[in-house]
Amino acid sequence: MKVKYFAWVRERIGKAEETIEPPASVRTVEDLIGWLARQGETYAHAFETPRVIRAAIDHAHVKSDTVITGAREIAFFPPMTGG
Amino acid sequence: MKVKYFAWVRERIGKAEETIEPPASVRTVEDLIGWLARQGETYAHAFETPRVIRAAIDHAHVKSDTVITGAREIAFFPPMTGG
Amino acid sequence: MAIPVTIRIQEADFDVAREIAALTKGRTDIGAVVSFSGICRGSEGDEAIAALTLEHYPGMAEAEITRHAQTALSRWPLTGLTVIHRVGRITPGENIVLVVTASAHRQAAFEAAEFLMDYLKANAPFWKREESAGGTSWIDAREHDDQAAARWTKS
Amino acid sequence: MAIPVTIRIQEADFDVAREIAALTKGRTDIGAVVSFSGICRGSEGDEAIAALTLEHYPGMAEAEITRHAQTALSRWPLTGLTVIHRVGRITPGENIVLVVTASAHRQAAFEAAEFLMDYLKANAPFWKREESAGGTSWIDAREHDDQAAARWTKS
Repeated sequence: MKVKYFAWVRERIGKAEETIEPPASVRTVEDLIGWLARQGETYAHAFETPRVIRAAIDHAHVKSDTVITGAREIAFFPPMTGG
Repeated sequence: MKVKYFAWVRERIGKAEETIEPPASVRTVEDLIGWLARQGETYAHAFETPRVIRAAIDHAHVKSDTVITGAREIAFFPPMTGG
Repeated sequence: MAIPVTIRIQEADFDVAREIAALTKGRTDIGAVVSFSGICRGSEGDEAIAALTLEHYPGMAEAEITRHAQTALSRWPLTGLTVIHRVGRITPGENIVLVVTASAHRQAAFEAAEFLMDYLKANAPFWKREESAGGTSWIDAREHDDQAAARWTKS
Repeated sequence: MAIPVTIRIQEADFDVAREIAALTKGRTDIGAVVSFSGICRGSEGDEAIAALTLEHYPGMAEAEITRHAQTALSRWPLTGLTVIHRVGRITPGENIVLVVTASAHRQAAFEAAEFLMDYLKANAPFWKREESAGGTSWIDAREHDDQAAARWTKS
Protein backbone atom coordinates (compact mmCIF):
# COMPACT_ATOMS: atom_id res chain seq x y z
CA MET A 1 0.00 0.00 0.00
CA LYS A 2 1.32 3.41 -1.00
CA VAL A 3 1.25 6.17 1.63
CA LYS A 4 1.71 9.88 0.88
CA TYR A 5 2.42 12.72 3.29
CA PHE A 6 1.88 16.44 2.77
CA ALA A 7 2.82 19.76 4.38
CA TRP A 8 4.14 19.42 7.93
CA VAL A 9 3.30 15.73 8.11
CA ARG A 10 5.69 15.24 5.18
CA GLU A 11 8.32 17.50 6.73
CA ARG A 12 8.22 15.76 10.11
CA ILE A 13 8.47 12.27 8.62
CA GLY A 14 11.10 13.42 6.16
CA LYS A 15 9.63 11.75 3.10
CA ALA A 16 6.81 12.44 0.67
CA GLU A 17 5.76 8.85 0.09
CA GLU A 18 6.59 5.26 0.81
CA THR A 19 5.20 1.77 0.45
CA ILE A 20 4.16 0.07 3.68
CA GLU A 21 2.86 -3.32 4.72
CA PRO A 22 0.98 -2.93 7.97
CA PRO A 23 -0.18 -6.11 9.79
CA ALA A 24 -3.71 -7.42 9.23
CA SER A 25 -4.75 -6.06 12.64
CA VAL A 26 -4.56 -2.55 11.14
CA ARG A 27 -8.08 -2.23 9.75
CA THR A 28 -9.02 1.47 9.80
CA VAL A 29 -7.42 4.82 9.09
CA GLU A 30 -7.21 5.35 12.84
CA ASP A 31 -5.45 2.00 13.29
CA LEU A 32 -2.98 2.95 10.56
CA ILE A 33 -2.20 6.30 12.19
CA GLY A 34 -1.55 4.47 15.46
CA TRP A 35 0.68 1.92 13.73
CA LEU A 36 2.62 4.60 11.79
CA ALA A 37 3.13 6.60 15.00
CA ARG A 38 5.08 3.62 16.36
CA GLN A 39 7.48 3.41 13.38
CA GLY A 40 10.04 5.77 14.89
CA GLU A 41 10.60 9.19 16.35
CA THR A 42 9.83 11.16 13.18
CA TYR A 43 6.52 9.30 12.78
CA ALA A 44 5.66 9.77 16.44
CA HIS A 45 6.20 13.50 15.99
CA ALA A 46 4.12 13.67 12.78
CA PHE A 47 1.19 11.84 14.33
CA GLU A 48 1.46 13.17 17.89
CA THR A 49 -1.99 14.81 17.67
CA PRO A 50 -4.07 12.32 15.66
CA ARG A 51 -7.27 14.41 15.76
CA VAL A 52 -5.75 17.14 13.54
CA ILE A 53 -4.56 14.65 10.91
CA ARG A 54 -6.76 14.39 7.80
CA ALA A 55 -6.72 11.36 5.54
CA ALA A 56 -7.66 10.53 1.97
CA ILE A 57 -8.00 7.12 0.32
CA ASP A 58 -7.52 7.04 -3.44
CA HIS A 59 -7.98 10.83 -3.69
CA ALA A 60 -11.15 11.08 -1.60
CA HIS A 61 -11.44 12.45 1.94
CA VAL A 62 -12.18 9.75 4.52
CA LYS A 63 -12.99 9.66 8.23
CA SER A 64 -10.77 8.04 10.81
CA ASP A 65 -13.01 4.98 11.16
CA THR A 66 -12.93 4.19 7.43
CA VAL A 67 -11.68 0.67 6.66
CA ILE A 68 -8.50 0.74 4.58
CA THR A 69 -8.92 -2.66 2.94
CA GLY A 70 -8.41 -2.41 -0.81
CA ALA A 71 -6.90 1.09 -0.69
CA ARG A 72 -4.23 1.69 -3.31
CA GLU A 73 -3.05 5.03 -1.95
CA ILE A 74 -3.59 6.57 1.47
CA ALA A 75 -2.55 10.15 2.18
CA PHE A 76 -2.10 11.96 5.49
CA PHE A 77 -1.99 15.73 5.84
CA PRO A 78 -2.92 18.64 8.11
CA PRO A 79 -6.17 20.60 7.64
CA MET A 80 -6.15 22.26 4.24
CA THR A 81 -5.34 25.93 3.77
CA GLY A 82 -5.84 26.52 0.05
CA GLY A 83 -7.98 29.06 -1.71
CA MET B 1 -40.52 74.26 -10.09
CA LYS B 2 -38.68 72.12 -12.61
CA VAL B 3 -40.19 68.73 -13.45
CA LYS B 4 -38.37 65.92 -15.27
CA TYR B 5 -39.80 62.80 -16.88
CA PHE B 6 -38.02 59.56 -17.76
CA ALA B 7 -38.60 56.39 -19.79
CA TRP B 8 -42.24 55.83 -20.77
CA VAL B 9 -43.46 58.71 -18.61
CA ARG B 10 -41.30 61.00 -20.76
CA GLU B 11 -42.43 59.32 -23.97
CA ARG B 12 -46.13 59.56 -23.12
CA ILE B 13 -45.92 63.23 -22.11
CA GLY B 14 -43.73 64.00 -25.09
CA LYS B 15 -41.17 66.08 -23.24
CA ALA B 16 -38.19 65.42 -20.96
CA GLU B 17 -38.64 68.43 -18.70
CA GLU B 18 -40.63 71.57 -18.12
CA THR B 19 -41.20 74.28 -15.56
CA ILE B 20 -44.58 74.24 -13.84
CA GLU B 21 -46.45 76.41 -11.34
CA PRO B 22 -49.04 74.25 -9.61
CA PRO B 23 -51.56 75.97 -7.31
CA ALA B 24 -50.89 76.15 -3.56
CA SER B 25 -53.42 73.37 -2.96
CA VAL B 26 -50.93 70.93 -4.48
CA ARG B 27 -48.94 70.00 -1.36
CA THR B 28 -47.63 66.45 -1.84
CA VAL B 29 -46.14 64.32 -4.59
CA GLU B 30 -49.49 62.57 -4.85
CA ASP B 31 -51.29 65.89 -5.23
CA LEU B 32 -48.87 66.88 -7.98
CA ILE B 33 -49.41 63.62 -9.87
CA GLY B 34 -53.17 64.23 -9.68
CA TRP B 35 -52.77 67.83 -10.89
CA LEU B 36 -50.43 66.83 -13.75
CA ALA B 37 -52.84 64.08 -14.83
CA ARG B 38 -55.41 66.85 -15.49
CA GLN B 39 -53.09 68.90 -17.75
CA GLY B 40 -54.15 67.13 -20.95
CA GLU B 41 -54.48 63.79 -22.66
CA THR B 42 -50.76 62.99 -22.80
CA TYR B 43 -50.44 63.66 -19.06
CA ALA B 44 -53.56 61.64 -18.30
CA HIS B 45 -52.01 58.72 -20.19
CA ALA B 46 -48.61 59.06 -18.44
CA PHE B 47 -50.17 59.14 -14.97
CA GLU B 48 -53.09 56.76 -15.56
CA THR B 49 -51.77 54.29 -12.98
CA PRO B 50 -50.35 56.50 -10.21
CA ARG B 51 -49.22 53.59 -8.01
CA VAL B 52 -46.53 52.51 -10.51
CA ILE B 53 -45.10 56.04 -10.81
CA ARG B 54 -41.92 56.67 -8.80
CA ALA B 55 -40.81 60.16 -7.80
CA ALA B 56 -37.61 61.88 -6.77
CA ILE B 57 -37.13 65.33 -5.27
CA ASP B 58 -33.73 66.93 -5.82
CA HIS B 59 -32.19 63.57 -6.79
CA ALA B 60 -33.53 61.55 -3.85
CA HIS B 61 -36.32 58.97 -3.96
CA VAL B 62 -39.47 60.14 -2.17
CA LYS B 63 -42.81 58.60 -1.24
CA SER B 64 -46.12 59.79 -2.61
CA ASP B 65 -47.06 61.58 0.64
CA THR B 66 -43.88 63.68 0.69
CA VAL B 67 -44.52 67.43 0.80
CA ILE B 68 -43.10 69.16 -2.26
CA THR B 69 -42.59 72.59 -0.68
CA GLY B 70 -39.11 73.91 -1.42
CA ALA B 71 -38.34 71.32 -4.10
CA ARG B 72 -36.15 72.63 -6.91
CA GLU B 73 -36.52 69.60 -9.18
CA ILE B 74 -39.11 66.85 -9.13
CA ALA B 75 -38.79 63.80 -11.36
CA PHE B 76 -41.35 61.17 -12.32
CA PHE B 77 -40.47 57.79 -13.78
CA PRO B 78 -41.47 54.12 -13.91
CA PRO B 79 -39.86 51.51 -11.61
CA MET B 80 -36.15 51.33 -12.38
CA THR B 81 -34.65 48.55 -14.49
CA GLY B 82 -30.92 49.23 -14.39
CA GLY B 83 -28.08 46.93 -13.41
CA MET C 1 -6.04 56.72 3.91
CA ALA C 2 -9.05 57.35 1.73
CA ILE C 3 -10.62 54.23 0.27
CA PRO C 4 -10.66 54.49 -3.53
CA VAL C 5 -14.19 54.68 -4.90
CA THR C 6 -14.75 55.00 -8.64
CA ILE C 7 -18.22 55.59 -10.06
CA ARG C 8 -18.72 56.14 -13.76
CA ILE C 9 -21.73 56.32 -16.05
CA GLN C 10 -20.57 56.12 -19.64
CA GLU C 11 -21.48 55.05 -23.15
CA ALA C 12 -18.13 53.35 -23.71
CA ASP C 13 -17.41 49.75 -22.79
CA PHE C 14 -15.24 48.95 -19.77
CA ASP C 15 -12.27 46.66 -19.25
CA VAL C 16 -12.67 44.38 -16.21
CA ALA C 17 -8.93 43.64 -15.96
CA ARG C 18 -8.03 47.34 -16.00
CA GLU C 19 -10.57 48.11 -13.27
CA ILE C 20 -9.34 45.24 -11.09
CA ALA C 21 -5.73 46.40 -11.61
CA ALA C 22 -6.69 49.96 -10.67
CA LEU C 23 -7.91 48.74 -7.27
CA THR C 24 -5.06 46.33 -6.56
CA LYS C 25 -1.89 47.66 -8.19
CA GLY C 26 0.98 48.29 -5.80
CA ARG C 27 -1.02 47.15 -2.77
CA THR C 28 -0.35 44.19 -0.51
CA ASP C 29 -3.30 44.57 1.88
CA ILE C 30 -5.89 43.06 -0.47
CA GLY C 31 -6.74 39.38 -0.20
CA ALA C 32 -9.92 39.22 -2.28
CA VAL C 33 -11.31 40.93 -5.35
CA VAL C 34 -14.80 40.20 -6.66
CA SER C 35 -16.00 41.45 -10.03
CA PHE C 36 -19.54 41.30 -11.34
CA SER C 37 -20.19 41.94 -15.01
CA GLY C 38 -23.76 42.31 -16.18
CA ILE C 39 -24.11 41.44 -19.86
CA CYS C 40 -26.87 42.05 -22.42
CA ARG C 41 -28.59 38.76 -23.28
CA GLY C 42 -29.92 37.92 -26.70
CA SER C 43 -33.34 36.89 -25.46
CA GLU C 44 -35.80 37.57 -22.68
CA GLY C 45 -37.98 34.53 -22.13
CA ASP C 46 -38.88 33.33 -25.63
CA GLU C 47 -38.35 36.65 -27.34
CA ALA C 48 -35.17 37.50 -29.23
CA ILE C 49 -33.70 40.91 -28.36
CA ALA C 50 -31.88 42.95 -31.01
CA ALA C 51 -30.58 45.58 -28.58
CA LEU C 52 -31.21 47.42 -25.33
CA THR C 53 -31.17 51.17 -24.94
CA LEU C 54 -30.35 52.40 -21.46
CA GLU C 55 -31.63 55.76 -20.26
CA HIS C 56 -30.60 57.31 -16.95
CA TYR C 57 -31.30 60.33 -14.77
CA PRO C 58 -28.05 62.32 -14.91
CA GLY C 59 -27.09 63.66 -11.51
CA MET C 60 -29.44 61.43 -9.56
CA ALA C 61 -27.88 58.23 -10.93
CA GLU C 62 -24.42 59.26 -9.74
CA ALA C 63 -25.86 60.43 -6.40
CA GLU C 64 -27.71 57.15 -5.79
CA ILE C 65 -24.71 54.99 -6.66
CA THR C 66 -22.43 57.13 -4.50
CA ARG C 67 -24.83 56.84 -1.58
CA HIS C 68 -24.90 53.04 -1.86
CA ALA C 69 -21.13 52.91 -2.27
CA GLN C 70 -20.79 54.81 1.00
CA THR C 71 -23.21 52.40 2.67
CA ALA C 72 -21.12 49.48 1.41
CA LEU C 73 -17.93 51.09 2.76
CA SER C 74 -19.53 51.60 6.15
CA ARG C 75 -20.86 48.06 6.29
CA TRP C 76 -17.90 46.01 5.02
CA PRO C 77 -14.14 46.43 5.50
CA LEU C 78 -13.41 47.22 1.86
CA THR C 79 -10.12 48.49 0.46
CA GLY C 80 -11.79 49.86 -2.67
CA LEU C 81 -14.78 49.61 -4.98
CA THR C 82 -15.69 50.50 -8.53
CA VAL C 83 -19.10 50.79 -10.19
CA ILE C 84 -19.45 51.46 -13.91
CA HIS C 85 -22.85 51.58 -15.59
CA ARG C 86 -23.16 51.97 -19.34
CA VAL C 87 -25.94 53.94 -21.03
CA GLY C 88 -27.05 54.20 -24.65
CA ARG C 89 -27.56 51.36 -27.13
CA ILE C 90 -26.11 47.98 -26.16
CA THR C 91 -26.33 44.81 -28.24
CA PRO C 92 -26.43 41.18 -27.02
CA GLY C 93 -23.11 39.98 -25.64
CA GLU C 94 -22.01 43.50 -24.69
CA ASN C 95 -21.31 44.62 -21.14
CA ILE C 96 -23.91 46.69 -19.27
CA VAL C 97 -22.63 47.09 -15.73
CA LEU C 98 -19.53 46.37 -13.68
CA VAL C 99 -19.04 46.20 -9.92
CA VAL C 100 -15.61 45.46 -8.46
CA THR C 101 -15.00 45.17 -4.72
CA ALA C 102 -11.69 44.62 -2.95
CA SER C 103 -11.08 43.62 0.66
CA ALA C 104 -8.66 41.81 2.91
CA HIS C 105 -11.29 39.07 3.22
CA ARG C 106 -13.38 37.22 0.68
CA GLN C 107 -16.75 37.38 2.43
CA ALA C 108 -16.69 41.19 2.60
CA ALA C 109 -15.84 41.42 -1.09
CA PHE C 110 -18.61 39.00 -2.10
CA GLU C 111 -21.29 40.53 0.11
CA ALA C 112 -20.51 44.12 -0.86
CA ALA C 113 -20.61 43.26 -4.57
CA GLU C 114 -23.98 41.52 -4.20
CA PHE C 115 -25.34 44.39 -2.12
CA LEU C 116 -24.28 46.96 -4.72
CA MET C 117 -25.79 44.97 -7.60
CA ASP C 118 -29.06 44.40 -5.77
CA TYR C 119 -29.35 48.11 -4.99
CA LEU C 120 -28.39 49.17 -8.49
CA LYS C 121 -31.14 46.96 -9.90
CA ALA C 122 -33.82 48.22 -7.52
CA ASN C 123 -32.90 51.85 -6.84
CA ALA C 124 -30.54 53.38 -9.36
CA PRO C 125 -32.46 55.52 -11.89
CA PHE C 126 -31.78 53.60 -15.10
CA TRP C 127 -34.37 52.26 -17.51
CA LYS C 128 -33.99 49.65 -20.23
CA ARG C 129 -35.88 49.72 -23.50
CA GLU C 130 -35.60 46.63 -25.66
CA GLU C 131 -35.69 46.31 -29.44
CA SER C 132 -37.13 43.10 -30.83
CA ALA C 133 -38.93 41.92 -33.93
CA GLY C 134 -42.13 43.23 -32.38
CA GLY C 135 -40.82 46.79 -32.03
CA THR C 136 -39.45 48.57 -28.99
CA SER C 137 -40.79 48.38 -25.45
CA TRP C 138 -39.73 49.36 -21.94
CA ILE C 139 -38.69 46.43 -19.80
CA ASP C 140 -40.87 45.91 -16.74
CA ALA C 141 -39.29 45.99 -13.31
CA ARG C 142 -39.15 42.61 -11.65
CA GLU C 143 -40.68 42.08 -8.24
CA HIS C 144 -37.73 39.79 -7.59
CA ASP C 145 -35.27 42.70 -7.76
CA ASP C 146 -37.09 44.63 -5.03
CA GLN C 147 -37.00 41.54 -2.83
CA ALA C 148 -33.29 41.06 -3.50
CA ALA C 149 -32.60 44.66 -2.46
CA ALA C 150 -34.84 44.37 0.62
CA ARG C 151 -32.76 41.54 2.10
CA TRP C 152 -29.99 44.06 2.91
CA THR C 153 -32.25 46.24 5.03
CA LYS C 154 -31.39 45.84 8.68
CA SER C 155 -34.40 44.76 10.65
CA MET D 1 -24.61 21.35 -25.10
CA ALA D 2 -21.86 20.64 -22.61
CA ILE D 3 -21.25 23.40 -20.08
CA PRO D 4 -17.62 24.54 -20.29
CA VAL D 5 -15.68 23.73 -17.13
CA THR D 6 -12.01 24.64 -16.87
CA ILE D 7 -9.92 23.51 -13.91
CA ARG D 8 -6.21 24.23 -13.79
CA ILE D 9 -3.52 23.91 -11.15
CA GLN D 10 -0.44 25.78 -12.29
CA GLU D 11 2.63 27.71 -11.18
CA ALA D 12 2.03 30.49 -13.72
CA ASP D 13 -0.12 33.52 -13.03
CA PHE D 14 -3.56 33.82 -14.63
CA ASP D 15 -5.30 36.61 -16.53
CA VAL D 16 -8.80 37.36 -15.22
CA ALA D 17 -9.91 39.11 -18.41
CA ARG D 18 -8.80 36.21 -20.60
CA GLU D 19 -10.66 33.71 -18.42
CA ILE D 20 -13.84 35.81 -18.43
CA ALA D 21 -13.59 36.17 -22.22
CA ALA D 22 -13.12 32.41 -22.60
CA LEU D 23 -16.49 31.83 -20.89
CA THR D 24 -18.41 34.60 -22.63
CA LYS D 25 -16.99 35.07 -26.13
CA GLY D 26 -19.49 34.60 -28.93
CA ARG D 27 -22.35 33.83 -26.54
CA THR D 28 -25.53 35.80 -25.99
CA ASP D 29 -27.14 33.64 -23.30
CA ILE D 30 -25.01 34.97 -20.42
CA GLY D 31 -26.33 37.80 -18.27
CA ALA D 32 -23.92 37.66 -15.35
CA VAL D 33 -20.25 36.83 -14.80
CA VAL D 34 -18.69 36.80 -11.35
CA SER D 35 -14.95 36.56 -10.82
CA PHE D 36 -13.18 36.01 -7.52
CA SER D 37 -9.44 36.58 -7.30
CA GLY D 38 -7.64 35.52 -4.15
CA ILE D 39 -4.44 37.51 -3.66
CA CYS D 40 -1.40 37.01 -1.41
CA ARG D 41 -1.41 39.63 1.35
CA GLY D 42 1.74 41.18 2.78
CA SER D 43 0.81 40.51 6.37
CA GLU D 44 -1.14 38.10 8.52
CA GLY D 45 -2.29 39.83 11.66
CA ASP D 46 0.72 41.86 12.82
CA GLU D 47 3.31 39.77 11.04
CA ALA D 48 4.82 40.76 7.71
CA ILE D 49 4.88 37.95 5.13
CA ALA D 50 7.71 37.74 2.60
CA ALA D 51 6.10 34.98 0.53
CA LEU D 52 3.78 31.99 0.57
CA THR D 53 4.64 28.59 -0.81
CA LEU D 54 1.67 26.53 -1.89
CA GLU D 55 1.87 22.74 -1.88
CA HIS D 56 -0.87 20.52 -3.28
CA TYR D 57 -1.77 16.86 -3.64
CA PRO D 58 -1.55 16.24 -7.40
CA GLY D 59 -4.42 14.14 -8.65
CA MET D 60 -6.59 14.61 -5.58
CA ALA D 61 -6.63 18.40 -5.90
CA GLU D 62 -7.98 18.18 -9.46
CA ALA D 63 -10.45 15.48 -8.42
CA GLU D 64 -11.79 17.52 -5.48
CA ILE D 65 -12.19 20.69 -7.51
CA THR D 66 -13.87 18.77 -10.33
CA ARG D 67 -16.28 17.19 -7.87
CA HIS D 68 -17.25 20.58 -6.43
CA ALA D 69 -17.54 22.06 -9.91
CA GLN D 70 -20.03 19.30 -10.79
CA THR D 71 -21.96 20.01 -7.59
CA ALA D 72 -22.11 23.71 -8.53
CA LEU D 73 -23.36 22.84 -12.03
CA SER D 74 -26.10 20.65 -10.59
CA ARG D 75 -27.17 23.25 -8.05
CA TRP D 76 -27.14 26.47 -10.11
CA PRO D 77 -28.07 27.15 -13.75
CA LEU D 78 -24.55 28.01 -14.86
CA THR D 79 -23.38 28.49 -18.44
CA GLY D 80 -19.73 27.90 -17.53
CA LEU D 81 -17.17 27.99 -14.74
CA THR D 82 -13.42 28.23 -14.35
CA VAL D 83 -11.21 27.46 -11.36
CA ILE D 84 -7.48 28.13 -11.42
CA HIS D 85 -5.31 27.53 -8.35
CA ARG D 86 -1.64 28.45 -8.36
CA VAL D 87 1.05 26.45 -6.56
CA GLY D 88 4.68 27.19 -5.75
CA ARG D 89 6.13 30.39 -4.33
CA ILE D 90 3.90 33.46 -4.41
CA THR D 91 4.81 36.92 -3.14
CA PRO D 92 2.51 39.61 -1.68
CA GLY D 93 0.28 41.23 -4.27
CA GLU D 94 0.37 38.17 -6.54
CA ASN D 95 -2.68 36.12 -7.45
CA ILE D 96 -3.32 32.79 -5.72
CA VAL D 97 -6.68 31.55 -6.92
CA LEU D 98 -9.36 32.44 -9.46
CA VAL D 99 -12.99 31.38 -9.71
CA VAL D 100 -15.16 32.61 -12.58
CA THR D 101 -18.84 31.69 -12.89
CA ALA D 102 -21.22 32.62 -15.69
CA SER D 103 -25.00 32.36 -15.76
CA ALA D 104 -28.10 33.92 -17.26
CA HIS D 105 -28.84 35.34 -13.81
CA ARG D 106 -26.73 37.19 -11.28
CA GLN D 107 -27.74 35.31 -8.15
CA ALA D 108 -26.67 31.95 -9.58
CA ALA D 109 -23.29 33.38 -10.61
CA PHE D 110 -22.69 34.96 -7.18
CA GLU D 111 -23.79 31.94 -5.16
CA ALA D 112 -21.85 29.41 -7.24
CA ALA D 113 -18.65 31.49 -6.97
CA GLU D 114 -19.01 31.77 -3.19
CA PHE D 115 -19.78 28.07 -2.90
CA LEU D 116 -16.70 27.12 -4.92
CA MET D 117 -14.42 29.41 -2.92
CA ASP D 118 -15.77 28.17 0.42
CA TYR D 119 -15.22 24.56 -0.64
CA LEU D 120 -11.78 25.22 -2.06
CA LYS D 121 -10.73 26.77 1.25
CA ALA D 122 -12.07 23.95 3.38
CA ASN D 123 -11.67 20.82 1.24
CA ALA D 124 -9.22 21.18 -1.60
CA PRO D 125 -5.84 19.62 -0.70
CA PHE D 126 -3.60 22.69 -0.77
CA TRP D 127 -1.36 23.90 2.03
CA LYS D 128 0.24 27.28 2.54
CA ARG D 129 3.61 27.79 4.15
CA GLU D 130 4.58 31.38 4.93
CA GLU D 131 7.99 32.98 4.98
CA SER D 132 8.47 35.83 7.42
CA ALA D 133 11.30 37.42 9.40
CA GLY D 134 10.81 34.66 11.98
CA GLY D 135 11.43 31.86 9.48
CA THR D 136 8.94 29.65 7.68
CA SER D 137 5.81 28.08 9.13
CA TRP D 138 2.68 26.31 7.91
CA ILE D 139 -0.45 28.42 8.10
CA ASP D 140 -3.09 27.03 10.44
CA ALA D 141 -6.52 26.22 9.07
CA ARG D 142 -9.19 28.61 10.23
CA GLU D 143 -12.28 27.32 11.98
CA HIS D 144 -14.13 30.04 10.08
CA ASP D 145 -13.43 28.36 6.73
CA ASP D 146 -15.02 25.09 7.84
CA GLN D 147 -18.10 27.01 8.97
CA ALA D 148 -18.27 28.88 5.66
CA ALA D 149 -18.18 25.59 3.75
CA ALA D 150 -20.75 23.99 6.06
CA ARG D 151 -23.40 26.59 5.22
CA TRP D 152 -23.81 25.02 1.77
CA THR D 153 -24.70 21.61 3.17
CA LYS D 154 -28.37 20.93 2.66
CA SER D 155 -30.09 20.20 5.96
